[in-house]
Amino acid sequence: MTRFFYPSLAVVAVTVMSLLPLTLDPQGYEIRILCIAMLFAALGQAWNIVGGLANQISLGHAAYFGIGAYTSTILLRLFSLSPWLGGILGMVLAVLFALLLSVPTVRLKGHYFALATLGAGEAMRVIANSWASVTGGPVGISVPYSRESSLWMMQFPTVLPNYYLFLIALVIICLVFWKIQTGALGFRLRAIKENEQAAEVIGVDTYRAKLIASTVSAAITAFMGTLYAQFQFFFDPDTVFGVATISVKMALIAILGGVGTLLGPLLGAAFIIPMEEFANSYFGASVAGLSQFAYGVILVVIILINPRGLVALIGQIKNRIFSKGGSQ
Amino acid sequence: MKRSKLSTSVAALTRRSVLATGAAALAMPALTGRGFAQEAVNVGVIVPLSGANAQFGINSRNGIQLVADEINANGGIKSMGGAQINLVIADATSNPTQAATVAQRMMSQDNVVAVLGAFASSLTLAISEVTERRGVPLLTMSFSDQITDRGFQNVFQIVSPGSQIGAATFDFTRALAQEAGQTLEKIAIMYEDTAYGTSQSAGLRKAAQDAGIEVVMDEAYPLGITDVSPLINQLRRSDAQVVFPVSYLNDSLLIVRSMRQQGINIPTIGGAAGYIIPDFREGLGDLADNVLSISPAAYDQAPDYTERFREKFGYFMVHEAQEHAACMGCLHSALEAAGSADHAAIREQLQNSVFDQGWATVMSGGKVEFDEMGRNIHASPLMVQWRGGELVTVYPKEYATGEVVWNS
Amino acid sequence: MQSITTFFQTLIDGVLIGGVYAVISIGLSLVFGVMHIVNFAHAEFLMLGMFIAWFAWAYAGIDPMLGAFIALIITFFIGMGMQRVLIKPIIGAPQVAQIFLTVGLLFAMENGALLLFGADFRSVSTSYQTQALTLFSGESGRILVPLDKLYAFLMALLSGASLWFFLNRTSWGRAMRATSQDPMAAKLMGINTDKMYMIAFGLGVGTTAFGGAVILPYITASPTVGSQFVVLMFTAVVLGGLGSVAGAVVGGIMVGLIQSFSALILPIQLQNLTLFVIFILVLALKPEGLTARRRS
Amino acid sequence: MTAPILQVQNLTRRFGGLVAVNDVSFELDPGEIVGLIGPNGAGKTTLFNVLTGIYPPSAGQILLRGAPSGGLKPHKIAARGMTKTFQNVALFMESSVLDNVVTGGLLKNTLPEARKKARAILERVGLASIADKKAGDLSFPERARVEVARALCTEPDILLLDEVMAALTPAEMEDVITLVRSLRDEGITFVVVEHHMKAVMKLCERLLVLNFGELIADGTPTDIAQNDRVIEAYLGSSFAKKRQHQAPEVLA
Repeated sequence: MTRFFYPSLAVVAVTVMSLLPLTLDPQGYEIRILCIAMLFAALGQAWNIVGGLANQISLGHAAYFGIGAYTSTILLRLFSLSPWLGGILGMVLAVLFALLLSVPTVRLKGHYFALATLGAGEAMRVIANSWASVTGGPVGISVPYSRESSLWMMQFPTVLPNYYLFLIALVIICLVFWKIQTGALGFRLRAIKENEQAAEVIGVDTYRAKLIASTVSAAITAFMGTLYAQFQFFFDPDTVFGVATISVKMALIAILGGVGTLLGPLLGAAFIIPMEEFANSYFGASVAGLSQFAYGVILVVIILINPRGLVALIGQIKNRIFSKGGSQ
Repeated sequence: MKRSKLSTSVAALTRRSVLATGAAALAMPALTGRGFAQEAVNVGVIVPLSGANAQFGINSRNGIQLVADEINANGGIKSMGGAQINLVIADATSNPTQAATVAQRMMSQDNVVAVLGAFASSLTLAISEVTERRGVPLLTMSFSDQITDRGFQNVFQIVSPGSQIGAATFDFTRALAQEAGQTLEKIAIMYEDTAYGTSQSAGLRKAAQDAGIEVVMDEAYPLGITDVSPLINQLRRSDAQVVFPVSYLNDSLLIVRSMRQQGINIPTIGGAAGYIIPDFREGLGDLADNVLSISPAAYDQAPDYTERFREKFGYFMVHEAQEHAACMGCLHSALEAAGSADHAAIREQLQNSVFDQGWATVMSGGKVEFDEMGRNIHASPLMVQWRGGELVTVYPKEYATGEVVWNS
Repeated sequence: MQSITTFFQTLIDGVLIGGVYAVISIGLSLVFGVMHIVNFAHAEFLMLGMFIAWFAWAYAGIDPMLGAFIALIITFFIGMGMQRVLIKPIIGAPQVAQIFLTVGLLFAMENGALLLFGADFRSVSTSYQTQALTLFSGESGRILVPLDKLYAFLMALLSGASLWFFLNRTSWGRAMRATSQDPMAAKLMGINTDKMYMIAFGLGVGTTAFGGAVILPYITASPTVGSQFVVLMFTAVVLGGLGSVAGAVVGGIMVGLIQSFSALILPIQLQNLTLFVIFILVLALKPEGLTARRRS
Repeated sequence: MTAPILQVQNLTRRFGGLVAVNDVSFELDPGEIVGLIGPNGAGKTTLFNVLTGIYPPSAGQILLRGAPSGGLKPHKIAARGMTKTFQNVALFMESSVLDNVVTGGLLKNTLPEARKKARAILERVGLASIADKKAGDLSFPERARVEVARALCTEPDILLLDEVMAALTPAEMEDVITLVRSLRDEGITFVVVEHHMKAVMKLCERLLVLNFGELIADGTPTDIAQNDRVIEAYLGSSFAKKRQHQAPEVLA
């Protein structure tokens, strides 16, 4: 039964998510929230490949996200290139950046890795800000508004097609994560996470495993950047290369949910994005700063209750109920 | 010194208590808003209430609130049977994604007739992508050229675009110098590398180049710079005749103080933002006197209106409050004329009317009129100068309320 | 291209601002050294220090240079409490939990300040703010020492020296160093390591708040002011070696010098890019910091 | 005679001013079981770490089946057939016993093959019953056996065992000795570091003795037991311990 339980659960979840928007206003608020939640679930899952499986705590993933968003948008503006092609090019550039960044960072661990990647993400933001002739600089960049609907140009009159793009992307990314997690690479990455030296000695090419993981993660993140650009239509360096808006948030979603698990980023995004919205709509206007304050406090509290995140927390609660039931 | 300290705290206290009472007042309509929907007209206000721009967001909200309260006290919107204005206010944060989401929420859940906001250009641009697609009018005082460059039909920009403000900064300065008998040959520009800084300095630079004047220093610096010594050292070596710093408050204080420390006394012409808020004067005291700045609007142009703001909030009506108030004024007239909450009808009125009544008159020329691009054709930047805690308009001549003090 | 005066002016500016970076970075390094926790919220205590000093100035007329001591004392106790409630449970927890607890703390503190103090920018006015000593004046230009920066620098030196004295010349300081090197052994020797952690955290955030207070004459206080310094602090600490107090001082002054000298050759806009590149390279090539001697 | 499987020539490893392994030379023939003994801090673990590539040698050469392997990364050396167990046990504590062993098997197999192989090895070393337990929940002797199983799963030609018998009962030690012997019969060469002298004497056909990083003796257990330098080294060992308590393996 357990063998079929999770796959059938996944099928049910995907079916529900596919049918859900049909009941919603295709230009409305709820569908936008769902899109953003799926975007960040996908980003959290991408982060999870390196941060979760290999415990390489990256705080610079915004670099890849921004590269994806800027590459497709710049090419679209200059040459009317389809964002699909631009997105693929963005993935290539992100992979190249990941390889470049790995030269100084692949041997770093823990806090040092986190700080170095943080610096790299910020460096990309400064470059995007300063290189105004290409990126438009701090003023930001707009995806030209086309009133015609076209899948090839990723332009739609409503948010509904964007919703399905995000859903498909999320499903694919979850499958990729699951494949990696349960495959040979997953074993290698977990070995690196738990004891890098021992992993090397028993034949794990740790450098290669980390490189594969980070390039896959970079490519996925970059493509999500393209999807974001075609959904949001306007962005600036501070947004797509932002530490708080992207790098920390995607890590946070994976961590709050449960780092290194398939369900973690999904739970994390399903919790954080609506919570942010709730805080913004109920406290945002009345008391300045309250929503962001609450956000920080909740984060601290969850980590204090269980540093392994919501998945573990739910497991804990389940165990408690279960063991109580058993003793009676 | 004592007095200024005291006034600081008083101003701070009033602003904070206003925040608190505002909160209580707002909580009510927010909770009961849908119940009123039949009679009340929901107007979306999206401004940054947290993050680095929170102060400006709060000022903006105060300006809009003042106008809305006045409209409601005078019987609401007459053509709609005295419908009350219900402001739906939300925090744009400092994140464009969030700002766009907020706009979406207001349109879906609160059925707003129009949106006002969002101070920062990046936020406004993000919001406009959402409002345009749903045909909801957006009135803004953000001045990035990009806002009205994209051919959007539902965006109305009440101030001159950044490039024009930048150009005017230079042109007005040159005219003032000429009047004082000085010929400008060398100027210095320093600006923060943000949307605001770069777009405004671009206009300034172009105007200077068109006039054949040498820009002897042209330096962008990162937002949140902690030490401006490198900038000021460079300025000292550049022998510029005037300096144009385009920055927010902290940098503006740093720049002016460091200049005085180093004995640089050339005319300083700020680029609005940090240079025309009460905190500038509070931070610098007498040093603020005679500092010039460009401003997209000035409260001394319409004291009948702007003094009401000072009465209510305890400080002069800062430009973002004034321009947002004017946006609300235009919207009010458009609603009266349209007589319905229909977005297209309101848009038609905004596009085709001349607004010369009520709060719309606080803008230069006493009226507002939008062209096809959504730009206010009557908007003219103004040159203001600090004079004992107040801002005085000194140029162009037709708007001037005082004589310029020019220390070359 | 300019004369020798430009060089000396740049040197003086770099050292003066670097001294301040040093004092605000010391605390971060101390906390890492003793508890092995990177506190991303650390710059928020700089903000707190600035607000405390501002209130002392606005309501009691106390000069920020003296207000700095009030800031130090208040934040010391806040830090001790925070350590007890928030940091202690995550010592030894997975690094992801440590990092994101302090990130959450950063959000909470920055916005908590907005709730408490409002969004206004607060600055002080003092007599020395606009004065400068002229060290040299001649054909080739002038060399100036701005008084506000000089005072801040001297206060930074004072606090750095006091901390050094505390760590090296007092029994508590020695106990703290023992705790940082080997908490188990320290415990066996009868040192109350929990207390040491609390004091270290209190002192760490206290010195940073002190540093925030002394720069109030030339930096405006606002809830988001901490974010201006995060990068500088981390770069200073990494250059000097994470966990090394003396290293943080050297690192801080280096950051100041890099900032001022890079402005001579590169656009000031790229100031931070220079820092980031150096930061990453130091982490990659010499993660123990540039000042570290080989431990034996 | 077959060619030596491992040749160590004038191998030296320094840490700063400290010489942990000093000019060590020896050879291993295929199928040997060699004991590496010496007082605490003599450099045994450091020698293992240099051989498996954890530290590059400061000087000297290592030839693995005739090809130089000094300075290669550990995983490359593992791929060429030499690996080790860790003295202070370096398992993947959050993973199951089976997954620990499977990870080793991935060196030369696909995942399904590695799984099959890992199960077979667990069966052989007597751990099949705890295959699904988390490594972190095991007792110390169990962990040491998982270490051996994980290393075996990499299909090594040379296996360096670092104190796998510590804390074992005599009966358990007997099991390990039997296991090592039967593996040797399948062609694996062993180098064993062990403090329990009786076990070493029983298991090994040849001993290498390290003292202060230098190889002071190389011979049969009987020869070694009568070697003057060895006796001296061991008698002075309590003294030596104090002088050398900063040996590199402690540092590392």
